[in-house]
Amino acid sequence: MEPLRIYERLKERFGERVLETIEKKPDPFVLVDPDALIEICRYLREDPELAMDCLSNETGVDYKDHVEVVYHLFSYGHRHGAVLKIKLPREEPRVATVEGIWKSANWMEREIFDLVGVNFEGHSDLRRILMPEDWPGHPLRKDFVEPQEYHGISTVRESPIVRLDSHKKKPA
Amino acid sequence: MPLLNSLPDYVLTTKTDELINWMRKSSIWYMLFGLACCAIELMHTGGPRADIERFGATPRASARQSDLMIIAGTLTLKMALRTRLLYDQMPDPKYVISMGSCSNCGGLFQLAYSVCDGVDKVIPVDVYVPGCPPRPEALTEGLLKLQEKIMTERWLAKAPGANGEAA
Amino acid sequence: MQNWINRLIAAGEFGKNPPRDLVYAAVIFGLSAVVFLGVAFPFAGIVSWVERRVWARIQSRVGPNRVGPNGSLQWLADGAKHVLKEDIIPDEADARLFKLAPYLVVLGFVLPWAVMPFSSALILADLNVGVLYFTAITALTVVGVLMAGWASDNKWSLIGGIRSAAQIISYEIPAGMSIFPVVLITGTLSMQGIIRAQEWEPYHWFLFSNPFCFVAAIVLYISALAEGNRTPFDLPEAESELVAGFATEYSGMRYLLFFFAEWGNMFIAGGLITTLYLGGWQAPGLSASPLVMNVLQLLSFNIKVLFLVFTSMWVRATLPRVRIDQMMSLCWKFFVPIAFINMIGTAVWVALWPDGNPVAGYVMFALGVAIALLFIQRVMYYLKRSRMEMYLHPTI
Amino acid sequence: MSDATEPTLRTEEMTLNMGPQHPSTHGVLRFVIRADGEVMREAVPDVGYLHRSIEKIAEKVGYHGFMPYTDRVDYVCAMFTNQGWGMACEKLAGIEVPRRGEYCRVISTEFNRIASHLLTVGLMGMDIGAMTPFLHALREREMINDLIEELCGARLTFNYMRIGGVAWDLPPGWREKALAYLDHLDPILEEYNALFSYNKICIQRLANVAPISAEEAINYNLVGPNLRACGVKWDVRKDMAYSAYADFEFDVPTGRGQWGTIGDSMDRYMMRIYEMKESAKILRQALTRMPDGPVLAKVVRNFRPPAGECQVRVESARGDQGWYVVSDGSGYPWRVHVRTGSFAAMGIIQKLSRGLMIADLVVLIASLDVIAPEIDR
Repeated sequence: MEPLRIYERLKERFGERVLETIEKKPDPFVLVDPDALIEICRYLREDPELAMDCLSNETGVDYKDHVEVVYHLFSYGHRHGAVLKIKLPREEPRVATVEGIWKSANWMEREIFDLVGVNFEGHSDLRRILMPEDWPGHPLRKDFVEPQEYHGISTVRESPIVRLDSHKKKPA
Repeated sequence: MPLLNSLPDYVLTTKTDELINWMRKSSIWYMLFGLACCAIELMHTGGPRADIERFGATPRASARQSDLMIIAGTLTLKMALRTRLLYDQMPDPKYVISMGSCSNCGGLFQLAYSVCDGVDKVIPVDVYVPGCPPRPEALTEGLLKLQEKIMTERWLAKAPGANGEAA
Repeated sequence: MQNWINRLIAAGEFGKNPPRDLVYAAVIFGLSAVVFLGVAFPFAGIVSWVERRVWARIQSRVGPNRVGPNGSLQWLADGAKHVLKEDIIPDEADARLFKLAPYLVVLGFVLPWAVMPFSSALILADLNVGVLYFTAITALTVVGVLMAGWASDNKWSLIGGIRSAAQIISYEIPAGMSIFPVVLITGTLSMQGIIRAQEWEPYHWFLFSNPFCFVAAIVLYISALAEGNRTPFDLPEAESELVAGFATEYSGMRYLLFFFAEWGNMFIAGGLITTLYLGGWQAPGLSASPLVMNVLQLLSFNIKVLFLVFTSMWVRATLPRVRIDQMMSLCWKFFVPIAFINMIGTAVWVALWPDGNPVAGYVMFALGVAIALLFIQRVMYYLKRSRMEMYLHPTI
Repeated sequence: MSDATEPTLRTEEMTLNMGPQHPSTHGVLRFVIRADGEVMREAVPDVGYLHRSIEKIAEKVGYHGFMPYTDRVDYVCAMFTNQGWGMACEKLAGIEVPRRGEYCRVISTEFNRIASHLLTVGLMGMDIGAMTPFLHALREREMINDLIEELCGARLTFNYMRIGGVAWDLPPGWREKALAYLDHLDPILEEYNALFSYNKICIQRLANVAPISAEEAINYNLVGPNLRACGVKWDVRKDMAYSAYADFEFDVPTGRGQWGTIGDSMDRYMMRIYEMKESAKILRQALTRMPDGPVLAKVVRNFRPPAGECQVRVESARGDQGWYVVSDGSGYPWRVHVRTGSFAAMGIIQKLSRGLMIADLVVLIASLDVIAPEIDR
């Protein structure tokens, strides 16, 4: 089934709660209400004509004014896919986890929590995954500032050219 | 580190030093410590074509039995603390080869927020091998350079410049 | 040496003058130490070098070749380096046991040399319970290994130590059972006695004396591999699972002792199998001079032992490692019953033909040669094919 | 405090730390193992020791400049990450790659797939204690490295592809060398099987260890050889044919469980051997049917794709690799995310590890073929 056809079906079924379908090339996607996410995902997975049995990708994107979580779904049975998006506020973004529907969401949501800072409610094991536990901030936010020091290790390295120049200047 | 700096140099001490150094350089056991891309080239260096075991260097899994730590790859901040710990676990005398641009200075990943720019911020380095990643031949050359360096070490004889008045 | 000491005692030199006897005793101990250090450790070291070279050749590499001619002094450099290295005793370790463990392992490796029959004259002590002594002493290793694993206060070491204990104790049973057939045939436990009951021709070896002995020799060889922690049974020091097993926390001199004991044990196990089944030092009687004969015997013994050592290297370079449960089931479900059958079968055989069955020797020898030829044919097939491909290849 | 239901012999759980420096973790992974003797209760993976913030760097260096970084996403098979990034940018900007360029891509990636799988099967050998298969695999890899080095000048991090094609055409005489290598590969694989794959001990160690059912594999989003080993016939090259793969005939091998259950470690391991043979098949076809023409489409240096987003999927050696790129119309991508096979495979280890032995965990990691940079990026 074509992605646009799937989005139409969703619109028919969920009406208002499917916010809008954006038919931009190359990949069209559908924007849904975060509160209805679980219901829509469960429908996508369980409807025999859609049968999206695989959450192939889940990632977060920070757009300076809001944060989006993107779900790439795929069906091995019907060989079709769909892209779902939810918009969240930038301050304290929260959304329900889809871990109960697709197991693969577990680690991907941990990664989004770590790097983008989205809280997934109901997640079984929401810890930082890539960064150390004591790391400040969420690195993939656009306003993330790199700390100058981590456990006494400076994260800046002066250019060797600067050092060479200073050596040259000294005798003069 | 000179042991008997108060005594004058004798043939015996310098020759003993040479013997000790020769034994050390002939049997450099390196720790299996692949971090990133360079780890593959490190494997190839131990592999059939660049066989580093010709020089008596065999890989060891445990830090306690190794003389040489080859930092092969990008050192992230999360790993840097572990690296320090591993270095402390190695028995003296111990050497470090920094393999590849990432561990020399951060290399490509100087732009990154999570990478320690250069392993020399964490542990002392003896030989830097440039390249991204260095070829097995380059790492072999690095090992030979390290052997040269070991041969210049003084254990019993006076270290150059370590006479009484030097300060 | 034993004769010399016996002569000293017989001449009444001992016991007369206590202070002088102490000196004598010290000299004897010193001599034994020199013999052990001068024989056992170089043997272990050279075996380690040979192993690295053979291994490298099988893996199409070169192996250590810079230290001495063809790298043959590599073991000396390794040894000296370790002696001069820092000796770390971890804070949390049980220091006394930690220090004691390597010595026990070395004891288990050095003491069997006392009954190692290199030739008809070259044996330190031809005990009348030589074989029993041998098996008893080599089991000391397990105490050392277990101690090392426990005292290191490292969980990987602990698992290594426990695995080793379970493994060595289990495989002691089939190994011990596989010694019995020979003892049943000869009726002696003395190493020299067992060798003297065989002759230099292969078909007079105990290996081919009856079918049960043939199987027993194979069981003994595999059990020896397991007791020496060799691949495919190198679980206690499984590098990819347990870092370095029971020796993980050891550094410097103490690690060196484990290191040499491992390779020395290969030689010792080879020596036992050679003595029991491969005719020991028996050599063709080419000369009447005892000196020449002894040299020949020494050669004969060492060639056989080194062949067994080489085989174990070959096995090590070829086979992967088994899992602990598979190793245990192999021992208890297959080797122990087979070893018992061998023992009973040999007993029946001895009852039927008390002086041995001459025909069986020839038949078994022919069978052994046939098996060896089949194996060589298979090896040659792969050898030839891989050589040809390598040669034809344009980029190498 | 004796309870009637409590067993008389209580065993204590042991917490073991495996890694980040451990010979069999293939890079820097860490596992916290809760074990009861040799049997594991659970192994909890801890990753991130090689998190090099490649996704953030993409936002700083621009489209062309990011190509060398993609090599480092998966250094064992860097061609695929190159190709994934190239294809994502081409899809965003609607660039058509010349036919010969596509063939060059197929040839280089398939060689890289063989090299990667050789390393995987070799590491499996090393992890279960056989060093010789590993070193023989390295020997074969050296020859592929030579070929690829001649093609693009690097042994490991190639930076061969460009947005709109590949950087260089095949050098003269390369085709014959490549074909000669393929003739050399087939008997070597047979020898490798005889040495290691069909070894009784190897089969005993691998068969029936940690089988994964097809539903579970899809649910956990396993991809590539790991998914096919579970019996799911799915290959991006075949089912969503990209690049020039529609031109070639090849099979998609799936796990049949002839040594144990379907989807066990032996199936996953053998999948790599089968795929090497299939790759050789593709390579023979590609090398003989190579069309003429340019290899690189005209792409402006100041590459600015129109605003939009896309996901492309590439069948890498570690499975379906998804590149998700968001462009805002400027010269720098707004967001790049790469979904990799190893990341998904790591997620399933915690579940599979329950009840396995410690020695089996090593087999499991090796058979899932996880590579640290692909997990952490």
